Order: sequence, then structure tokens, then C-alpha cells
Amino acid sequence: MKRYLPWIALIAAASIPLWLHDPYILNAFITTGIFIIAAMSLNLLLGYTGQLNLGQVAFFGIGAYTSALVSLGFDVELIGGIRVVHEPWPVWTGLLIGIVVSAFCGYIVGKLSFRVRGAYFVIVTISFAEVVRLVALNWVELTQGPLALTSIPPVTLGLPGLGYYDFFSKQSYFYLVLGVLAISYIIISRLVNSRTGRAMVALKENESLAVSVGIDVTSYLVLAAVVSAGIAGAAGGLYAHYLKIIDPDVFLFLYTVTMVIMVVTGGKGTLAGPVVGGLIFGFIPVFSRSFVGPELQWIIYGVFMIVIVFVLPEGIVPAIEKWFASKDKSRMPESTQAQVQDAS
Amino acid sequence: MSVASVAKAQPALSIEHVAVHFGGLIAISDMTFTVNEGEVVSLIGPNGAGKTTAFNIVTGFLRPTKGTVHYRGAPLTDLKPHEVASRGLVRTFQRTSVFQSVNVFENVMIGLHRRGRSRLWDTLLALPREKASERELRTRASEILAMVGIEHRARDLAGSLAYGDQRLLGVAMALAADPSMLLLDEPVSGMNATETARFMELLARLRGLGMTILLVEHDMPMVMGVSDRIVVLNYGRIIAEGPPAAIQGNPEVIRAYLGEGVKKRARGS
Amino acid sequence: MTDKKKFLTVFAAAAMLSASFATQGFAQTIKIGVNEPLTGPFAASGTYVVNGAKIAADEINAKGGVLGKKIELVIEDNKSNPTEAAAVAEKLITNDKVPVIMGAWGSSLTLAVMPKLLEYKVPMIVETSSSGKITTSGNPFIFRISPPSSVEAHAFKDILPKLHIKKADFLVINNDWGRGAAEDFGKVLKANGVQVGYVETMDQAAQDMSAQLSKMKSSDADTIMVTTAVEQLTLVLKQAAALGIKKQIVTTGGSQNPDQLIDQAGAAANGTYHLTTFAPWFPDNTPDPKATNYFLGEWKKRGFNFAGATESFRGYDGIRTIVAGIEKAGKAEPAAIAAAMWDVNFTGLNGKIKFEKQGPAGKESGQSIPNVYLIKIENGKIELPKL
Amino acid sequence: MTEFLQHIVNMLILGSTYALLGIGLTLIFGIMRVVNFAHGELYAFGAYFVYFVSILLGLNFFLSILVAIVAGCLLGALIEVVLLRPMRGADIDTTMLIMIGAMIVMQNGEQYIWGGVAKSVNTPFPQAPLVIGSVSVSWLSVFVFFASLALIAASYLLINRTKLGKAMRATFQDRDTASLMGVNIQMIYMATFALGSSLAAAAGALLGPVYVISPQMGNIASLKAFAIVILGGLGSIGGATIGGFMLAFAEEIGAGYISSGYRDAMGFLIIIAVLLFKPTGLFARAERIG
Repeated sequence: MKRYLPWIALIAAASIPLWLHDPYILNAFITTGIFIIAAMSLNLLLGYTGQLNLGQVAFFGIGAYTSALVSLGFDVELIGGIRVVHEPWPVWTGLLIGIVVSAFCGYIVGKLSFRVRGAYFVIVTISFAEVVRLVALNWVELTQGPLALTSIPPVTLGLPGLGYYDFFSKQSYFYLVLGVLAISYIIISRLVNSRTGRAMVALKENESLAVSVGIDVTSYLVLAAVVSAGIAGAAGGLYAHYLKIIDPDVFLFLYTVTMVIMVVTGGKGTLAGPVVGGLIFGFIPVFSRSFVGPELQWIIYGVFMIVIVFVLPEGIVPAIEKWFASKDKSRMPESTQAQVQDAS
Repeated sequence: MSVASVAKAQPALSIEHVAVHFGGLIAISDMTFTVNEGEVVSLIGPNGAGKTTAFNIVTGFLRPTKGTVHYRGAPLTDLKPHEVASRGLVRTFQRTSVFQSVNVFENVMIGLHRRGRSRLWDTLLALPREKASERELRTRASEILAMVGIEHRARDLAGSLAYGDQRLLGVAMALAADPSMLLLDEPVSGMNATETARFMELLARLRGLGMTILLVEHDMPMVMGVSDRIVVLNYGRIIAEGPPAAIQGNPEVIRAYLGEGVKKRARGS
Repeated sequence: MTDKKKFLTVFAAAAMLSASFATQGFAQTIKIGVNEPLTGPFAASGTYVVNGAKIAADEINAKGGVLGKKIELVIEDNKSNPTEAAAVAEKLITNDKVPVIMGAWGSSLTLAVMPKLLEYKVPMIVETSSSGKITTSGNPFIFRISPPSSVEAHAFKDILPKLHIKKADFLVINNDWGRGAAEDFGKVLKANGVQVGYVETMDQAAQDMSAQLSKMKSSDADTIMVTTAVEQLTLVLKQAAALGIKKQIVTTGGSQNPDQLIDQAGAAANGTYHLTTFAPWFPDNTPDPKATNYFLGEWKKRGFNFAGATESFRGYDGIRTIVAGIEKAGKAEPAAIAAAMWDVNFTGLNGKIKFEKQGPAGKESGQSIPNVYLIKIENGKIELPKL
Repeated sequence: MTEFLQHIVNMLILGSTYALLGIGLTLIFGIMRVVNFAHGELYAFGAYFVYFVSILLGLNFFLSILVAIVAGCLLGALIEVVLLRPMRGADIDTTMLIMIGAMIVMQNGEQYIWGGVAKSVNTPFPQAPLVIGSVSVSWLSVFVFFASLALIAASYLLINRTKLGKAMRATFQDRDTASLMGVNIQMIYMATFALGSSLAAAAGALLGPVYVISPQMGNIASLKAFAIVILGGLGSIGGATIGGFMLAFAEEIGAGYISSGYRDAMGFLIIIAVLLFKPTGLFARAERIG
């Protein structure tokens, strides 16, 4: 039964635009969906390898900027008078290149920053995101700096001569986001349910023990960082083409915090965690907006976060699983293993 | 028993003039010994004598300040731990020997990492090779669990096992990594007499398979029972080396080590 | 089973929520959306603008409203965040069914809202943002009453000879506003034979500008042009005084809030010049003294800090502009209001509000050209300098 | 040369306050393994408290600073007992999340209470700067510089010369052993968090009057404090002091001679450079194996 749940959820989600005609709520689903994808990417690192990357938003932003710039074109003079001119390309190539560039940055950052662990790793990743933000802010020629990249075209699929399909309407964009979310989910679930995933869990649990059985820890960390950055980049690309404007504020620490909250409250190291946490924290502002003043909305957000961590330190999904397990009286292992077993 | 191994007498692991300094502290001053193919050698000595440090040197967790380590003729000194493991040298740990919050079966599956054949693309695209490889690993994992005798606990969290079973699982994981030589760090600490006896049987079976074994252990009856040779460390240097009988009678060993009373480690500590 | 239940719960909640919004749609009043930053870095300014808007709404309602109906402001916080600004626009348009919006303070916030305006064809009065892109990107639903820096710089041309500047350094906030000001004022200065020296930026959140100022202290420029909001400006003036900088300081951008400067920077503010679009200190010199006095009186009566008036007047004028548009349109429908905006012509607190066409032909945005004043702070008092 | 001297003087003043900010964070980080995201909010708390006490209640300026430091200490102790003590033993990202939650609540609480408009505090110092040759500096900054140095010295003495400090150092070295030796770990944690918080509040109380006081002032303070801790190393007062001056130096020189846009990037670039060239040397903690 359990293995069909994601499909049921997917079908349920796919039906949303059919009965939900409120564009504002649909808009909330789309932006929440984008942040769920980003949170899933963070979960791959945090939940499965145990590395907390608080600079995840850098990859999100790099994906957003790359995709936007590829589809808008740019004209930049590099050091030494080399001029790089890029004519606009179709948007879908922008999205793909955004993913690749993000993944590549993930590789570089992974190579460098996995030399340190724990709190140092956390601060190093924050520093990275800050540097990227400041580059986006100050390299005006490329990024327009604080003037923002505007008029970013909507996502269009197709090839010259074969016709195009554009994702301009909210409904179609919802399905695009849902599709990317499903693909990311599949990638992550296959990865963590494989030998690779076991290696990641091993190094999260006990790094020395993992290397002693011949697991090359660094290469798996870097692999996780690459996949994670690529998925975050995809989310960033979707964000840029949905909002149609990006400025260096996409690198704000707040966005990373949003992702972390979604992952940790939902349940890190579970596939469903970021989805559940994402829906909750994506919709808290939507609900609280109609009841309380602006500052109080934030205060509720913060208090709710603390309460969830206090009451359910492992997250909502593991707690629900445990509750069902105890109700069934049958022994059910912890979430991580539960998923690993799904593959069997 | 010792006659058989002497007949082989092919050095597998050789440690030459290894010294380890931590800042001003000398953990090992000068250590030289070899372990032959198929031999069971025990490294003993009082606490702080440098046994675990020696293990860390051999398995790449520490770099020696001086000296070299070779396995089957190839130098190990500059290898990373996982590279050492892929040369066939696999160790167990004294304290944290298993992945606590993962179940027993998955622990062994993690141990089987090196034997997996699937590549990243196989995994992501769910290609047949992925499935085949996984099936193979699962079969192998069951076999290994049966071999160490904890197959009935396969679905339990490793952290929920009794201490003795955790040690067995640690060995199972090490075996899963396909070693030609095992380095066991106090494998029977925390085991009761029955468990220890069972473990000694397991060791005997492993040596029957031609496995080379280096053992650090405090349990003297066991050391005396299973070892072909014993190396005694004290204050970072070797003070005696030889077959169990010779060590038992060595006055320096008695003074340095046995003299303070044969300490069995408190069980379950 | 678990996942299914979770999803069902969420969907049920979402459905309930959308139903609750749907019941609000009866139009006894004319709704006007207000999309402003009430939390986050721009909270102070956004709150001022909203307070100004409320004064306008109350004034209009006290006089009987527009088209026989009262107006109702639907105020939403965009959290100083572009994503939220877009989401808020979506909510205002689709849930609250507002036919017109005022917003969204910062340029990036406004730019994020603009695609939504195109999507739903709802006009927006831009009360504060200064980025040139807002009116030049071909969005016919944009009507701006604040001056972009090019307008300000253009007006500065006439004042320039009297300030006797030979060479100027720029110190600007590192965002669209500051960078835009440095560029536009730089052009005007150069065109009028004034040299431009350093162009230094300061991060939006930066509190210590000593490094930039030390560099300027030893430059040969005689004037420092500063563009930033009042908090940072206070720091710039204090730190410049601490460094013993005796150069002429001219600030631009209209968010200087001179009273707050005098209050918080003290003597450091003396001798500084400020380009501003509203002069509440001299109500009789403003284009519509009666309106100015009424507005200032209300502002005071409600217990707001006088210093906020230089920000809040934009909210006041924004709502008045919208109501003028609704009146001209004769009905509270987006398309009619957008069309009628071109006919709006009245005197706001900072000059004539009448939209000129800007941007690509056929889809021009509206830009109103306000007055620009130069004021000077002298001995803790604000003066209109005799130049 | 004139410009350079001025930059150096600026650097010394800025560095002393950065150091103060960094020390509090590094102690909490080193001893408790808590990444305190609310550090900047305690800094803002100190600033608002001075505003409240000196402007609204009319207390003497210097006394206000002292009161703010004490208030920061109490608030820190409260946070520790209410938010951190129940989560003892949780992993580092769990406590970090709690502190992020606390940060969100505190920052918006400040805005709720005080509004978004920046506040400023008048001081008894003369407005005319102190001028020595070509270098000029405000009297308030001179006071802040010496007050910071005094507080740094006081913390140093507290850690190195008192019984409490000894227990803190023991806890930093090895919590379990310290506990076995009779150190009351709960008490030490509370004291550490209270001390760290009071130092942050002190930095805010000193800098609030120099700058302006706004709800967002904590964000940048947190970010800088993190950079300082990375530069200076774990749990080391000396390290944080040096880190503070290093960061100030990099920023001054970066803004003065490279590009002011990248001024705030300098600290982060140094961190990345340190990582590249000395990945383990400056600050790695040896993992115990086995």
C-alpha cells in the first residue's frame, strides 16, 4: 500500500486546478510547490547526508539567474576586454542550463566546503550564499544588479518548426511545477533507496564507520551536493520564469530558512517530509493573513516553528509513521529504513 | 596450528619503524611487526599503550609521523581510509561499531557497498543492472548474517541489539566489505562467556577461509586461545612478540602488563 | 494511508479557505488595494504611506465617497519581498476583487507586481518606486506619481549653477534607486560641466560608512551627492561630521525626511542641501496650500510623527489620484479606470498630477511630473535657500 | 597616507565592536555547540533597551548602558532555560532552528513594540569630533572603543581568572569529564548563554547610539558575528578579538581601495580563502575515532 501513496498524492495534486478556481490559492500552490522542490533538494543533503547547507538559496538563485539570463540574453565585458555576447535562447534551454550551472556550482562548493563539518560547514555555506548575493548585486553589467532582471519570458516548450506550448496560464504552470516536483521526488527517492543512498545514510550516521567499509565519503557528499544543487537550480528557474522578475533578494537568507523549516518540521530524511512541511509553512501566511496584523503573522510563524521542533523534534512525518506503527501494533522501522525497504 | 601458518609464512601486513607523535606526546615510538597471510595475530598491552593508534595508522585514519605500512607489498601510508578498505583491509571499531538507527539488515547492506555494481545512471533510470545488483547484495547480506548468527534480528534497529550482538554485527559489516584481512578492535568486550565462545568459533571459521586477522583484545583467555602470535605494546613500543606460550612466560610482559593483574574489561562497559 | 490523510486535510482546509474568501464579494463599497511593505526592511516607509492613504480615504468618505459609494482600502503587507508582493497583488485582484491598486513602494516590489497587472488588466498607481524600468517596459497599467531619478535630475539642472559645484563624489545606496540616481545625476552633472569623481555604494543594511567617507574625505571633490533613505542618511551625516568632512552635501531621492535628520543627526545635518518633492514646512509654498494644511493637520491629529509626512503624502496623493480616476471613469472597473487615468488632472501636494506617456508606443505607462524643491538645513531649521 | 591613517583609526574602532560581538557568539558556540541565530537580536535588544531607559525613562546615558547589559544577561538566561534547556542533547541543527524561530519572534516583536521607524539616542558627548593631525574621530566612538576594550578584557579575566571561567573552560574541553569532576553543566550553560547575550547586548548598547536603532539591525550583526567566529576559531576569546579586527581591517581596506560594493563580501571572501588554503589548520576539531 505504502508504495502507492506518492502516486495517490500526485493524482490528488493533479486534480487541484480542476476544482480550485481561486487564482490566489492556486498561486500559493505554485509558489509553495517551487519552495517544496527547493526544500526537497535541501533535504537530500540535510536529511540523508546530515550536512546542513544554509547557503542552499545560492543554488536556487544561481538557477534563477542563469535561466533568466540565458533566455534574456546578455552582453558582458570580462577582465581583459573579452566581450561575451549572448543572444536570447528558448526558455527551456535556460531552465536546463540553469540546472547544469547550479549543479556545477554544487560540485565546486562541495569540493571546497566538505573539508569541514558541523557548524563550520554551516557558516561556510552561509558565507558562500552571501558572496554570491553580493556578486549578483554588484556585477551590474551581467545581472543588472539591484535594478533587477525584468520581463523574464514565460516557460515555452517546443522546437523551431514543431510548434510551441507556453506555460503562461496559472493552470499550466501548476502542472509544470508539479511535473518538476514529481521528477525531483523520483530522482531523490531512487537515489536514497539505492546503494548511493545507503552510503549517504552511513556517513550521516557514523562517518568513520562508513569509510572503514570502503565508502568514499567525500565523493558521495559531492554527489549529493551536485544533485541537490541541480534540483535547487530547477526550482530557481521555475521561480524566475513564474515571477518574471528577479533581483539579488532571491539570495536572502530568509529563503534558506524557509526551506530548512519546511524540511525539519516535515521530517528530515523522509521523502514526504519536505512536501508536508512545505504545504504547512507555505500556507500559514495565507491563513494568518486574514486574521492578524503583519508583525504578528511573523511572530506566529516563529512560534509555530519553535513549537513543532519542541513537540515533534523528528518532524511530522516520522511522528505520524510512529503513531500508525504503534496503532497497528506491528513493528515498523523508522522512516529512513521504511523507505529504503520500499525498494525491496 | 602454528605449524600450518609458519609453512605459509608469507607476510601480508608489514609495519616498519612506525612512530606517531601528537604534538609533544609520543603515542607510538617505534613499532615494527608483520602479520603473515592466514595468520591470527593479537596486539595486546595496557590501556594507552597505543593499540588503537596502531589500528588507526594501518587503516589510514591517522598518518604516521615516521615509518611505513605495507599490505601485500603495496604501501598504505598515504591512502585514505576508504582506499585502505578497498585494498582488502577492513577494521571494526571499539565503541561505535554499528549504525545505530538503521536496521541490522541495512547495516550489512551498507557494509556491502564495495560489492555493488550499479552506477549512478542505473540508479536514476532504474535500469535492470540496478535491480540485479540489489538482488545480489540482498542475498549476500542474508548469507553474512546467517554466518555470524544474527539473522533472526535482521529487521531490528541495530541500536536495539544487545551489546554482544552489536559486536557481531560490526564483524558482519566488516565481512561484508569483502576483506582479505580483518582488524578487530576488542571484538568480545561486553560479551558474556557463551557469546565469547561463539565468537571464537566464528574466528576459527574465518581463519579456515584463509582470512588474515589482527586482533586487539583485553580478554586474555581468548587471546591465548585464538592467536598464532602475540605482539605486546607498552608505552608506544613493542616489548615482546611470540607465540602465546612464550608471551605468557615473558617476565617483562608480566611486569608491564600482567603484573597489574589481568584486567578483563568490565562487561558491557 | 498516512499521506493520503495528510493531503486530504490540507485540501479540505484550502477549499474552506477559498470558500470563505468568495463570500466577501458584495460591492457596497469601492475597494482599493494597497500593497505595501509593513514588515521587513522597508516597514517604516510602507507604514507611513499606508497612514497617508488612510487620511485620504477618510477625507473622501467624509465628503460622501465616490460615485455615491464609500471607498474601502484593502491593505496587505508585502513583507518587503518581491514574491510576496506578487502574491499580494494576486490576492487583492482575485479575492478582494479590487479594480485598482496602489503600491508597492520599492522598485523590485513594483516590478514583481507588474506581470500580475498585465495578466489581470488591473491598473496600479505607483507612489514611491523610482526605477526607470517601471514606466519604460511597456506596461499600460502602470501610472506613477513619484519621480524617477531622471525627472529629479532634470529638475536639478536649473538649481545646479547656484550650488557652485566643480566636482562631485557620489555615495548611494546599493539598489536600483541609488544606482539609478548616481547614473542620472551623473549625466546631468557632466552635461553641465561638473566633474564626477568617486561613485561609492553602501549596502542597504550597512551602518558603518566610514570607509567610503574616508576615501571621499581625501578626494578633491567639493561636493558629495548622497542618495539613500533617512536612516542611512542620518548615519552618513553623523559619520561625515565625525571624520571632519567639510564638503557640501546634497541629498536626493525624496526619502530624506529632514525633520528626522535634524532630530537624529543634530548638528551634523547643518549646512546640508536636500532635493525633495514635498515641502510640508512651507505649506504656503506648496502647489495646493489648503490641501497641504488639511493633510498636515490630520497627520498631527492622528498622533503621527511629523517627520513621516514627507513619505506619507505619497500615499495620500496616490489614493486621491485613484479616486479621481474612478470618478472620471464613472464606474469602478479596471479597464475603465485605466483608461480614465489619462484624463486625471488635479493638483496634488507636490504639483500637478497628470500622466504623460512613457515607454513603447501602444502600451505606454503613465508618468506624472511632480515639483522638485531644494531645501537647506541651517541651525537645526529647514530653510528654502535663497539661491 | 592621510587616508590610510584614517582607515586604520576607523578599523580600530569598528574592530573593537566586532570583537565584542564575536566573543559572545564564539563562547556560546564553543561551549554549548549552539549556533545562536538570535545573537543579532540580543544586540538589537541591547540597543533598544538603552533607547528605552535613557530616552523614555530619562536615566543617565552611562547607567543606561550598564542596565542594558544586565538586561541582556537576564534575557539570555531566560532564553537558555526556556528554549535551550529542554532541548539539551538535540543535534546542532535542531537547536539552531529554535534559535532561528527565536530570531523571527524577537525581530518582529521589536517592530511590533517600537515600530519600523529607526530610533536614535542622544549622548552627552560633544558633537564636534576629536581631531589629531589629519585624522578625525567622534568622541562617542572613542568612548565606544575604550568601553569595548574594557569589556573584552573583563570577559578575558572572567574566563581565565575565576572559578566560573575555569568551569567553563573545562566544559569546553570535555563536557563529560567536567561533569564527572563536579561541574554543574546546567549552570555553566546558563552562565555561558547569559554572558554571551550580555556581551551582544553590550555591543548593541554601545553601537545603538553610534548608529540608529531599527528592528533590522540584528541581521547584519549576526552575519558579521558568524564571520568573526569562523576567522577567529571556536570558543576562543583571543581568536574572536583578532577575528573582529581582521574583519574590520578587510572591510576598511576593501571599501577604501577596492570597491565599496564588495565591502561586506570581504569577510566572507576571507573565510573562503582560509578554507582553501588551510582547510583544517585554523580551526578543525580532531574527531575521535573508535
